Amino acid sequence: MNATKRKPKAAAAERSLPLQLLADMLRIRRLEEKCAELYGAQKIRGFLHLYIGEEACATGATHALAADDNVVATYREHGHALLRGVPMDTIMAEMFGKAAGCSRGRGGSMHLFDAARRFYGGNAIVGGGLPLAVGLALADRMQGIRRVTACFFGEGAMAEGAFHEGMNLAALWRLPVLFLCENNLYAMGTALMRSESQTDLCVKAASYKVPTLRADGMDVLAVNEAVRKAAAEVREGAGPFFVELQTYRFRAHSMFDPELYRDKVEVEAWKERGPIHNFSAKLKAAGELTEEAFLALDAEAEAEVAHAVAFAEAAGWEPVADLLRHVTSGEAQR
Amino acid sequence: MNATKRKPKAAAAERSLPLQLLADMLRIRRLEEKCAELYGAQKIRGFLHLYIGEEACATGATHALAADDNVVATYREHGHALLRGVPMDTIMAEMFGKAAGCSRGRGGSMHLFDAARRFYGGNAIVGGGLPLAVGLALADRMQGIRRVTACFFGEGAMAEGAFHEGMNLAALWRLPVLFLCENNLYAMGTALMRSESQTDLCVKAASYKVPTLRADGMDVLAVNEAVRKAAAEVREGAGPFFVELQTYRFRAHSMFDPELYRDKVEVEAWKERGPIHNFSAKLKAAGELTEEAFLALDAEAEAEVAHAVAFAEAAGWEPVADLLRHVTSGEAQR
Amino acid sequence: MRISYREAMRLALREALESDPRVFLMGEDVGRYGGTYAVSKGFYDEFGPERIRDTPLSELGFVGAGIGAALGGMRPVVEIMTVNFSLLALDQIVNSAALLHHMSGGQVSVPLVIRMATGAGRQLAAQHSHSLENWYAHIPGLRVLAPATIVDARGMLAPALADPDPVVIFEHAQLYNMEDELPDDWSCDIERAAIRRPGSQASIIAYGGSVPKALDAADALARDGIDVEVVDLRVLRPLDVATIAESVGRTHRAVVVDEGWRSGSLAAEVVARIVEHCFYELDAPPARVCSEEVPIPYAKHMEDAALPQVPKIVAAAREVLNV
Amino acid sequence: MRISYREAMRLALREALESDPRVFLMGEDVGRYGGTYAVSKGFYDEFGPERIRDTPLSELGFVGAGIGAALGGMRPVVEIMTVNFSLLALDQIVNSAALLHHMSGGQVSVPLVIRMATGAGRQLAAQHSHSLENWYAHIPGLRVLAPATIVDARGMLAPALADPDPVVIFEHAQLYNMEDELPDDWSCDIERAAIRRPGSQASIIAYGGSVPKALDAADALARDGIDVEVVDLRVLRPLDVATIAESVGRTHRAVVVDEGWRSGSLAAEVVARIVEHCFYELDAPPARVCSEEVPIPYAKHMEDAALPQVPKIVAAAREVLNV
Ligand SMILES: Cc1ncc(C[n+]2csc(CCOP(=O)(O)OP(=O)(O)O)c2C)c(N)n1
Ligand SMILES: Cc1ncc(C[n+]2csc(CCOP(=O)(O)OP(=O)(O)O)c2C)c(N)n1
Ligand SMILES: [Mg+2]
Ligand SMILES: [Mg+2]
Repeated sequence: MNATKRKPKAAAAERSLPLQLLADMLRIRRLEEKCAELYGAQKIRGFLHLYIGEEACATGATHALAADDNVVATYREHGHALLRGVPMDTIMAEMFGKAAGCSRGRGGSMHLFDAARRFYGGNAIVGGGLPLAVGLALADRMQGIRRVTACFFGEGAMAEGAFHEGMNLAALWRLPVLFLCENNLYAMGTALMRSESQTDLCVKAASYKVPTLRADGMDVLAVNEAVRKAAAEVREGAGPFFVELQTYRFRAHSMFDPELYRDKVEVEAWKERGPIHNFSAKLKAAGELTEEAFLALDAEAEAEVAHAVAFAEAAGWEPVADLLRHVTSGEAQR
Repeated sequence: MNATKRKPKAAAAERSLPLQLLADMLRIRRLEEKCAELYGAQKIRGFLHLYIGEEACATGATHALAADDNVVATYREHGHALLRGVPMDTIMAEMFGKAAGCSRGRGGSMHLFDAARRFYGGNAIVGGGLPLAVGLALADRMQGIRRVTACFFGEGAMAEGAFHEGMNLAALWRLPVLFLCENNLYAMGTALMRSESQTDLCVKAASYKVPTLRADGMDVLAVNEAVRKAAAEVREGAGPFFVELQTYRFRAHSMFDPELYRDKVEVEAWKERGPIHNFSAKLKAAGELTEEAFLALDAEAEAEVAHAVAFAEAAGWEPVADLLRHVTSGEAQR
Repeated sequence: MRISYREAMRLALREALESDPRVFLMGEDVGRYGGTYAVSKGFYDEFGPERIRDTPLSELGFVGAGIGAALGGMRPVVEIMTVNFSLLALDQIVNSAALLHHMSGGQVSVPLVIRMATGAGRQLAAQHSHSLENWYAHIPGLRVLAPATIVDARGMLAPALADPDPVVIFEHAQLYNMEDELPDDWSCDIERAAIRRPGSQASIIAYGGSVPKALDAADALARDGIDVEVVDLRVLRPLDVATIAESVGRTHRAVVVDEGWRSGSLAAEVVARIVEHCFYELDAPPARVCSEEVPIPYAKHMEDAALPQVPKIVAAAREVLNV
Repeated sequence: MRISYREAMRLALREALESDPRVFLMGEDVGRYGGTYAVSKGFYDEFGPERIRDTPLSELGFVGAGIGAALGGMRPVVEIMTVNFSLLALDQIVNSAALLHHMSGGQVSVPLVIRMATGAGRQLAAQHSHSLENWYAHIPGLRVLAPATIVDARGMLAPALADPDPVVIFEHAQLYNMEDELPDDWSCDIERAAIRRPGSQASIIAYGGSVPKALDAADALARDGIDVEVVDLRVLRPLDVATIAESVGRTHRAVVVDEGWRSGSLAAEVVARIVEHCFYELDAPPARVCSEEVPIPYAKHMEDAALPQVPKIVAAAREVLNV
């Protein structure tokens, strides 16, 4: 069975941007709902951080980037990887730990990579991606390549020294880094107000003389518009840009989280703002989407997920004899 | 020969604050001029970071602190240690590496300590003192002790993650930390503009919601006034405070620095603002100081230095047999 | 009473918090979240936000703050979620906690306890599966402990807090759910290694998460009539060489098990000490069973292959015994 | 031509900068200041601010940026002023540089060279005198080099830059002023250890700043008619066990010299490898000459006493030779 996305790609061509945004949010949602199910079935192990509720961020943002821009993400990166073009089949295979996985089964959920698509991975160290993004942008600048490096991170990462050092370097050297902060209000169980003395994240970023924008991370069009503006400036060579996407995680932090730190009322209130539900309702109200069309998109996403699961199930394991490979490139080339 | 300051202490009692400030700046200056000389004579080894030109900062600041406040300093801390009451004799003995040194000869110039006087040292890791200051302040708060922890650091330290994390913790927890940034415009050979995207250091500090003040670090009275204001607020429980002291290092960064990174004109211009020369001139103009009185203070400082050198020369070496002591307290208590 | 390693840790922490007002727990999500491994679950409500202090994601900052608080008269227990994140705090741990006493000529002390989860085995992949105990065991000024039993989990914290100098406690994440009887006397010596199973033909020396594996290997060998001793290092710094030498001096053969990567491992230090102290009593070269020299892979079969496992320990023992 | 170790480094760096536009040097004060140890003095004017890039005091940030730049197609040479400050960058070095290739299943590589000064001996006291080579030598994914001669200083950088994976080069601060003849062929193999002085009665194995001390000790022993071999590890990871085993297999006796603290030292790993490979050829237990287990004191007589010195090496050799 070979790893390719079928219908979606074809269909995508004719689709209007709003419909494609909706379709992509659905693809992420259905993929992750299945992941949660497969985690219960112990097909997927280790840590699994779901993005459910936050889909508008990755969707709106990635649709504002060029095909060969660099992307650096976190351990909550299934959606980002998928929308940057990593086939759902190989993402699922990776979570199964199969050799056909996008990281050969070595990385798992937190370490999805795709060098050809300049997707520099999942990173399981909070804040670890920021200095890498600065370096990728530096490399582009030194090689005269006009490219944006988009760096996703959570608001919790802003308390790390890596954020401070990375922001300052990018601003000081005026590098083309697009900092995309997914502010879902919590870092595991720690609320933003217990993590930052200054909870206005744009004010924090501006203190490095970096221009900022804030967008409703539950509204895919708002995200897309803000990131387009920011990416355009970065591409123009104006230096780095910081965009805060205000969003919320509907599920637990990871599959081990008892969620003692936030009350159901708050969660329910945010769920009212569900990015998929509200956006499709809006499109329907505007007559741009029929229930049938919605169900078709959903069915398409479900089909893609089903194919991915079948692909992952059918895929083989990396032979144990290869254990010591891929430690260094030299060995990998053997 | 025993380690005590003679005349100065006695004299100090009667002296007006301005005269004591002048006397203390002179003590630091004469001490360090002698250190430079002794470094040439190889009596003092390792790294030696002179504070010459910056004396108004430590002098104005320490005179604004209470006797039992905590002080955390850097590797450029001879003046801070001296003015917090560490006897010049034991400071000099420390630089000689003698057992009678304030750190038993184990620390040297960069690691002057005095636990009894709550002087938590010289620290040779740039930015390393900030988290320690946060913890000292936290301990006081938890023990209900109304005390200020003053933390000195250079502007170069503000690029370190330790600054970011330390400032945020102090501000978030509203701890009694007085951050005193000695901005001498260079971190070794790196000018502030090449180190920070935002060169207004008060703006950087304010981004943590910490109140700030800026003072002319070449004017001992200005420093004293600013630090008094700030210390008072911190003592009141208003949380941390940040004071920028704008100053300049007249000598090389350390004894190894060829000074290729700044031109003599700039250095000369700053020397025109010499804190000791200008302040004594001002006092004379105001009729508060006669040339005789100045020479007396200077002679007193020279005498203290001479005594310190004699003390250090006469002091003994720690026996090599004790090498493995003072690694852990348990062993030290043996 | 039969309790889990996690519960034993909880009892030790609660006792410390109740018996000494200077003690407080600080770290990421130790409070409202209940602790990543639920070790401090419920403590936030019991002891309040000042003594069960949630920190921002600032490992260097809050570890340094713990050091400062210790200097200031408190007895902090700083929890670094896992050893993997301690890399961000190493400057403070080494250049401040371990060195301040010495650099001050013995004037100041840092009575700080740093707890962190360590080890692999749960398919958390390369960045979340480190075993860097030997990095810490290399540093003068630190005491490094690795509780591997319910008794040590219950008993090590009190003497660690009584130590006037910094103590680092490594809790292997695979042990939290391990259960055992807690005897009435769970007092614990943080100077000495412990013989977990006496034996005569060879000494299997392990620590932390490898101790249960070493014991299982000993059982397997016993079923084949091979009688081996299992030594639990417990104290990774300073090493209790006397106990190691005494054991190997009796058995004349040694296998050292270490979840760290082989090169530069603590197992190498143990082998070196054995050679330095009982070279002439050795009937065979000591063997090492360590992690393979590869970042820990995510896939279960690959992770299992990368780590020390019972069959590898059994094979190594048979090799040194030449049976 | 007779040149200094510093000059050899300068030649290697200049050659790299001139021959490959992807190469650039980045670090604290490498530019306008001229480099802490004057290794890049003058390069700023020669190659400009983009390729001789001064960084703010942000070790974690600029080392991570070097890793990112390597991912992005450049060949960065990142200078960390000294190993002491590398503690602030270890998360990026270990969790990014060393692991990215593996975690991506072999897709991305990090062709980065990190240079740093290491070691004690100049009375810089505890925070400025670390020798943490074994910490780095413990990490899969890194190649760790320690040039101890003029030839290695001149020849190691090119193959290090040609390596598709991260390479860490430790330059002992005491070696910069060492002078020697630079032969016409200074090409250098970064896979193998080197025998610096052939000998028959014992093998003295050292690296970095300890190599000149080992050679002096060999001279002193020679004056007493004792003929020892001196092996320079050169490559601290992966260790060239073949050369070590071949030498010790011939001499039957070994002394390992390491400026790191004894416990958990690289010397322990070398001893363990010797035991694993030539146990039955050994006529005496290998000896270690390491730093005493104390933070390095400032006072000269105490610092000297804390570090490996020629007389200690001579004594250890006599001990293993039992003469
Ligand atoms: C340096 C580091 N510290 C702690 C952790 C454990 N951890 C994993 S995710 C997380 C919360 C991060 O929150 P945030 O940055 O807001 O991202 P979010 O999970 O909300 O998307 C923590 C503390 C880690 N992975 N890395
Ligand atoms: C973490 C760290 N990085 C680098 C150094 C080397 N170093 C010592 S002092 C110094 C400059 C610091 O400048 P600043 O903070 O402005 O203080 P100043 O020397 O100007 O008083 C540097 C880079 C160090 N000691 N610690
Ligand atoms: Mg968050
Ligand atoms: Mg400065």
